[in-house]
Amino acid sequence: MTSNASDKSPILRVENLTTSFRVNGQWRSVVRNMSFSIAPRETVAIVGESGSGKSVTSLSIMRLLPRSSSKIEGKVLLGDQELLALPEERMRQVRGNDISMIFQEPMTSLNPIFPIGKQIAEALTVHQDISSAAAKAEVIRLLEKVRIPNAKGRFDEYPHQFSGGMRQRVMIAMALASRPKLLIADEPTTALDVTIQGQILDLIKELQDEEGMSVLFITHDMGVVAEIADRTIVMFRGEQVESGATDDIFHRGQHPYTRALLAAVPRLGSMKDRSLPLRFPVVDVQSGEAQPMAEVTDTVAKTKTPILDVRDLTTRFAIRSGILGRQTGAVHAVEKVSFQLFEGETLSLVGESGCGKSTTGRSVTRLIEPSSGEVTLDGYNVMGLDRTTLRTMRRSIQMVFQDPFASLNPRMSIGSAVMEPFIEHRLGSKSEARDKAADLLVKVGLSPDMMSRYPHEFSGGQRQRIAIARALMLDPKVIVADEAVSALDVSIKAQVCNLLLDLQQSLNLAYLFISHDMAVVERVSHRVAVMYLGEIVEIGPRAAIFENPQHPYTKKLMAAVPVPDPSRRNIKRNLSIEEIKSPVRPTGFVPPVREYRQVGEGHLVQVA
Amino acid sequence: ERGTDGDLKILFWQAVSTMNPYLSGGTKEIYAASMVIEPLARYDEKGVLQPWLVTEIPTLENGGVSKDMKSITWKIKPGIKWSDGSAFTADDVVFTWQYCTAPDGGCAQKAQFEGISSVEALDPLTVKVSFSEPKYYPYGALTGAQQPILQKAQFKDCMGAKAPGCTSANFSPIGTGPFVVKEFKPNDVITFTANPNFRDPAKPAFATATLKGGGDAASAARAVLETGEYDYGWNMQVEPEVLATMMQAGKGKLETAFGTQVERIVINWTNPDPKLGDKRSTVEGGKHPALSDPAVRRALSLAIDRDIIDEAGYGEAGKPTCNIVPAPDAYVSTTNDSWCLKQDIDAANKLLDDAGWKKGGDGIRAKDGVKLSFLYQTSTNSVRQGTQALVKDWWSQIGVDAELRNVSASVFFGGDPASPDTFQKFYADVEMYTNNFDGTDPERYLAEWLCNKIPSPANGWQGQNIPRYCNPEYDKIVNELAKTADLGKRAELAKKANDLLTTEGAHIPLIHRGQISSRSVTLQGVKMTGWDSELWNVADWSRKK
Amino acid sequence: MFTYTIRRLMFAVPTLLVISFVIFALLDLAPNDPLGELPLTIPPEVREQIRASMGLDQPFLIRYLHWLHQFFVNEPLNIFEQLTGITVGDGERMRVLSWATRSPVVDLIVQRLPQTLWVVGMAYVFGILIAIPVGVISAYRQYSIFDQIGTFITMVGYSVPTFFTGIVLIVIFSSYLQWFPSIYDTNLVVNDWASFVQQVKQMVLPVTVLALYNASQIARFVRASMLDNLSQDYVRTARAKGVKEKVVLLVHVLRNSLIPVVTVIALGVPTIFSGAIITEQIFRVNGLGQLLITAVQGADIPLVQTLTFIFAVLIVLFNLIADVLYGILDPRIRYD
Amino acid sequence: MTDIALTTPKVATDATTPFGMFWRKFRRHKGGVAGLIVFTAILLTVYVGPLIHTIDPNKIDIRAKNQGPSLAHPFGTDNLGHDMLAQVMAGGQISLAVGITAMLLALLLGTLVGVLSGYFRRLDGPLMRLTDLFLALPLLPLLLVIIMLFRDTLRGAFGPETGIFILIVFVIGITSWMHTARIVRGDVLAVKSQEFIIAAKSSGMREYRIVLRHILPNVLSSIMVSATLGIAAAIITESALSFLGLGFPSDFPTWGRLLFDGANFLQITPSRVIWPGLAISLTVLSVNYIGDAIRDALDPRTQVH
Ligand SMILES: Nc1ncnc2c1ncn2[C@@H]1O[C@H](COP(=O)(O)OP(=O)(O)OP(=O)(O)O)[C@@H](O)[C@H]1O
Ligand SMILES: Nc1ncnc2c1ncn2[C@@H]1O[C@H](COP(=O)(O)OP(=O)(O)OP(=O)(O)O)[C@@H](O)[C@H]1O
Ligand SMILES: [Mg+2]
Ligand SMILES: [Mg+2]
Repeated sequence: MTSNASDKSPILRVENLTTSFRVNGQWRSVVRNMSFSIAPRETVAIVGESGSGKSVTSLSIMRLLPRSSSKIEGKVLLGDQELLALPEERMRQVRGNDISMIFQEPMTSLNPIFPIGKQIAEALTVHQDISSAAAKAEVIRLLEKVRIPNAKGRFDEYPHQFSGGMRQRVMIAMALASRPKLLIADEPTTALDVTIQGQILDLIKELQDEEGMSVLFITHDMGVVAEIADRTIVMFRGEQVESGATDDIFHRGQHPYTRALLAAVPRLGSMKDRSLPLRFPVVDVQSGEAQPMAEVTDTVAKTKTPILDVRDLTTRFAIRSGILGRQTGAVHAVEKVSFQLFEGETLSLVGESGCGKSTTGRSVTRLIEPSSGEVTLDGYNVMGLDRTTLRTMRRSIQMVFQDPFASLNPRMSIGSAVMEPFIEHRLGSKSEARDKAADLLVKVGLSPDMMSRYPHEFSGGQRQRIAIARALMLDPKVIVADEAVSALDVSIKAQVCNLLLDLQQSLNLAYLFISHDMAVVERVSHRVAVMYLGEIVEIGPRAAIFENPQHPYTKKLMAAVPVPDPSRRNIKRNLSIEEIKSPVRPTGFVPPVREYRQVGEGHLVQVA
Repeated sequence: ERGTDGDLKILFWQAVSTMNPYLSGGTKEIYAASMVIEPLARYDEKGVLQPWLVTEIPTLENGGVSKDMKSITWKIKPGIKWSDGSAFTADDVVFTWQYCTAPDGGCAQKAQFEGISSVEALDPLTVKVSFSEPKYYPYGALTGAQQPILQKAQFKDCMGAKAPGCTSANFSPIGTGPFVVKEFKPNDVITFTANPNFRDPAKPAFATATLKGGGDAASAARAVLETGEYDYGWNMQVEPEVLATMMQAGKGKLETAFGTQVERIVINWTNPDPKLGDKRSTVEGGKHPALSDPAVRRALSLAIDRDIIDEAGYGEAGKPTCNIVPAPDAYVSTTNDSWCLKQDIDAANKLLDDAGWKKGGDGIRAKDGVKLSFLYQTSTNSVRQGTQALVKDWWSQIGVDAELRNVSASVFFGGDPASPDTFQKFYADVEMYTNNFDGTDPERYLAEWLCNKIPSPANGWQGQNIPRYCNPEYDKIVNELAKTADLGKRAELAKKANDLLTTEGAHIPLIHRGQISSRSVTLQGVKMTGWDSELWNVADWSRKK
Repeated sequence: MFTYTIRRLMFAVPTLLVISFVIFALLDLAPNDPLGELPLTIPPEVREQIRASMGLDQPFLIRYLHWLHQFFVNEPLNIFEQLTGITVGDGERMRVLSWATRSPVVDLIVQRLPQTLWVVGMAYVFGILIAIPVGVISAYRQYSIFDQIGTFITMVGYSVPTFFTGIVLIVIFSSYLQWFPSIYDTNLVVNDWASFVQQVKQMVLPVTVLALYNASQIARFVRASMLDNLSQDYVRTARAKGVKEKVVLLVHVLRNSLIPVVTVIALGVPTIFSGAIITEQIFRVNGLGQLLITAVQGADIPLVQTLTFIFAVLIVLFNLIADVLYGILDPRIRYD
Repeated sequence: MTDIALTTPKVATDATTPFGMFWRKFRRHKGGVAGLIVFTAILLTVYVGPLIHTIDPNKIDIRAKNQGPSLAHPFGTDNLGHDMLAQVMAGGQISLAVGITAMLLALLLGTLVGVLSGYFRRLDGPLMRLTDLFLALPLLPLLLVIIMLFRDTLRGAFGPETGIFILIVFVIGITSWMHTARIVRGDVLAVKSQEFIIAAKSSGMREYRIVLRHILPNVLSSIMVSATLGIAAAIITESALSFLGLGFPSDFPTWGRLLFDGANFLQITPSRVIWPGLAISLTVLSVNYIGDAIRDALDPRTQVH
């Protein structure tokens, strides 16, 4: 594989890399014949669907796969060293020294019981003869570089005391500690919300400029790729199907899969002159042909009484301390939130991590007991229900959870999982339940014979659809979709969104759509509410919010969204890196009375 | 010569909890205390009373016992000193009596002082014990290992209710014996040193002694016989072949002595049927439906092979017997030996056939709907369970079924009126245990089978007539015994009473049990006795050179 | 954490009171009797008097309150007096007396503590010391020969009762080889090399028996916990940093794996104080276990009550310690 | 609606019954299969063996006491002349029955308490204190009281054998559930906070169904571990009971008691202790491996091929 940037001798050359795993006694290759190279200061992105072998490729380079059950063939040359032939001890010296790695899961990749300072320092001390004082100074310098505020003070803190974005930055600091020639970053931003993601991308770019290292960036987010990569490699089912300059790939992608991938990328601002939601284009991976998109019709029943009416909903979590466990404060997770949702309408709830989106969704169904407020759902006064009626009420409103894997019992076949609510509410016999479940599974694009399988046997997108099927089993009127698509890769995300839209068309469902992915929100919603520190700061029709944001926080949010356009690469966003504000208030705190200003038809903005 | 033989190591597998035998009547405590404190007179290995702290045994002949049998006068040997150097006087003897009979005291040996009206010191070396009624066997008090003399100076503030609080006195009493307590660890180990003021300057041969407690009999036997770690081990109640194997190591020998212990099966003459409720196993509840038949009782005895029980469980430490008074020789009867000592299954079967007990389809005999199926209980102990198994097997050969049950010893012998499992309550058809009498005189012991000693809810189940046996003729013999002074005559009456019990089948005597202890081959001077503390002559023990 | 601890400690008081009452009631109800071991030759009247002298003739509730007073007021005061030499009141107060030995129960316990701590405690320590490497290697080389044999031995160690292993060891090492004594000398004072050697010798057999048993259980826990942690992402991170394999295993994985194990170990500590009844009996260590079993068999209620109550205190305490330790070792856990 | 599920893992799941599935997975666990074979062999020996080796275990032949293994007595005889093979087989019947039922009872109690206190916050404090209480209770007096209170009633109702069996199972069960309760509680606390429990709640499930269908299956693996250790503990506890005079009557041999009684005869007739000892160990070991295999087989995440 030749590369137009390889006039200088490359840092890393991978030739015919094939990696196999032993599964049930047989070798199965998951990465086949990968060849590419990375030049100094170059950023190469590997994109591809989930499970296509991106992580395995990077782990093979590092030789970090389990030795007994994996086999790596081919050549990996670092300069002129053949890594695959190095003895283990020499390889150990390469790791963390010449090549460093940021792992896909920042949450679990740090050792929970060591202070982060110590963990970063370890990366220094294993490769250099350095005094611990010097190491500490260096670590603090690194922490400052990755913009951890008060680095000195946080040296001895533990990973759990950091937010997700900060942990990711700690990982980066650790990877950079030894000034590697090559940094492998495996989906460092997937699980983060847009503002934090933006900060991290900026940081990597900046450090690359300063330290002059090369980066191998693994992701499935085309927006990120466009923003950061010089060259892009597309992987599909274990094979490298296309590679080239990012620009070429984006505009002149050859392989059908590349095109399918790009077609599925939502672009912020692409909905400029539409008022209704829009389906994602569906591209056939074999041919690369996009199928025509069916337009959606207006389903919103504005004239009827709203199906869900929330007034002044407030949820606080008490913070107790002292000998008698007296309450000393509270997390004001949801504060005086009011909104209405009509049949057939999608209201999106957006906002940064921890602003109270999930809590709002759960408070509405009393999965979390709200502190005050009024909720009327399908005619029920939710706050006044007893246990039995509450159970019946919950038939009208169903949830799709943020993490579909976690929300499915790993020991229950998906058939029973889907059938369960139906049987529990005695809506029919077991065979009726089976028929209905089979029917719904077909509706969400799965086949009924999958019913005997278990959750782990499905891909992320399939699981999300199972969760949707389960939610539909009770013929609900409202579905709360809590980050239902955030963790999915683009093509699956598109599938699920299309499915939601189809269901809305046919069943006239109302969605409370919780997400931090602004591009998706733009496509699927009728109206949008922006939350900040437990309050709704701006609410209005989608077009109004996206095209005419009024509140400063809404504006900031819009600015942080990555744009899948390679030409806009290297433009810094200059986001402020301030800490996320805390919604914790002392006891006796009286929240200020908020005023809202009407900007346009149904468009309200909080005035401070 | 005193103190030249080093350390004497004694092992008791039941640990000693106190050194004051008046506060705990346990055998192990009495034995341990006998190394330190001594009685006026004690029994030798033949069961003969020997003067110990006195010059001679008082008798009618030497005038020590008064003609009317209402007093006995002891003359103390001059020159005896307590281990603290003070003189041993008649006052101490008087004090010992006062100590045990003080109100609220809970003295375990009180029964021995029964019938004593006063104990006086006539002079520092003469003590007179007076009885309220004529006492035809006047040697019970202040003799034998159970009633050693305590020092008045040490215990004078420990009378009555205060007795338990005097911990240091109870743990290291000052005595006249060959050893002095150096350190007492209750329920664990006692260390002794030789008494510097002991009356015989050449004794004891050992400078120190250690008495370790705890564990089980088999491992205690091992420590003496096989590993040779200890010099003397008390009570080796272990299967004979196990002992024989251990002896092959050549490190130790067994010592046996016979006292008055008899292992017996007691037969319930009353009905233990649970349906009777409160009347269960009481005279009011009525007679036992099957065991009230003398033929059945006799057949049960005939079916048993005592030799095999002996061989399997007792070995040297047991002899088959058909008596409930197995010793001393003068009291031993042979009347029942002819039919009872030898197993005779055929005779037993015939007896039952003749009495109308017919075998049913399951091989169990029955008559009028009453089955010969008995609940057979005993305390938990591997030898007893072995015996149970053997007996059950033999009984099955005569068409008698037995359901076995074993009860924890502390419950079985505990006498808690709330528990259904005590041997006194006897909520079973037959039960097995050992009993004996102190000293050599069986009078009080034979009185246990009197009609008025039957346990019942009225007396809190405390009566000692366990079989609920009641025979006016027997009562007459025993009453006569209490009024007889002549030793020959006494023996005659005791034998008669003994024979009656076995013949009538109040119980089935099985084994005359001896005590069996082990000693190192290097230890000499041990004279085992079944009548007193096994350590009675520990002053004479020495190490073989 | 501190307030949490204080709060738990405060709740412990009523809990322990209830426990003490239940224990007392249970002991009272139990059918065994303090006079059960006396010779049958002692007649019933005398037995009645002995019972009265123990206070057994008083009503149940009075006896319980009596014990409470003796244990919670008199004994602490007594300890206070002994430590400071100051006499409180007239200094005359009834301590908790054992019925069998007629001596203060607390003194008995103090006397027994050393040998129990030495033997049972040591066995616990050795058990842990054996269990951790065995567990670690079994997990690191899962399904290897070492793991299989380790599993086998630990299961056998768990399933063969100590009364059997004890006798086997005595027959081999005391009778046949004569290397170690079969009887523990509680009077031995270690003051020179020879006595130290002797102490070690007499501890070898009982400690081996118990350590084997303890190690069996703990090793299972270590192995399971190591297996959980070996597959965690942070292990890969450590390797990616270039950390040596030994350090990865012993610092990163082991430290994390030990968190649940440490709490299991802490929860097991009270059992040290309850002694090892069977092993103590076989080797005549005569520690707290032997004290308890003789007391139970002899129905020595004050002794059993006091011992079990102290044991209950330890259980409640170590339960708390385990929870607190968890919080300290695992920085993620916060109780407030 | 199109499905471009690219990553659907290929799994060999034909429409087999759940049990067939379970069995297929179980068979793949070598240790489990070995354990099952050994355990079945033990069961067969214990229950079918007496039909072949027909000597009555309580038959006494005092003249043939303390014999080594021979054709007539393959395991030798004891000091009363009982045939040891017959005794080991008869003892196995009781020990296995007691071990398994007592373990089940302890498991039931422990799981119940553990689940309740883990799942319902309000019950947690009281139930854990109850656990403390049971841990602190002196076992022996407790046993004495239970036996005093219930033995005669049970004997009257079920006859001497079944009565004592029920009593012993009850006694062992009630005194050994605490460990399981603690472990299960810890696991429930962890499982409870997972999202699928909230998901179940949000679909209007009743609490007890959530506990039964969602919590219990997910704490199964620690319950399995408790179960395997529980059998061993129960068999040994039973022997301690007989030793204290609280167990079966002495003419009911059990493995634990055979081992205990034989311990002193170690040097005379070693076969007397080897066999019961081996039987206990093998049972525990095989049950342990079977437990491992069941746990793996019940976990849908392990793969079949
Ligand atoms: N240790 C392993 N043993 C067996 N198979 C494995 C192992 N690790 C990964 N695989 C398989 O290899 C394939 C590629 O996995 P990989 O983690 O590289 O995917 P990815 O492209 O990084 O996907 P994602 O975007 O979801 O992270 C998958 O099918 C996965 O199931
Ligand atoms: N059970 C709880 N106890 C105490 N605080 C809670 C609890 N659940 C949530 N919170 C707090 O309430 C606030 C809102 O949380 P919520 O889960 O609603 O955020 P979110 O907007 O859904 O964020 P994300 O995008 O990360 O999911 C956060 O500060 C969180 O720490
Ligand atoms: Mg990956
Ligand atoms: Mg959320």
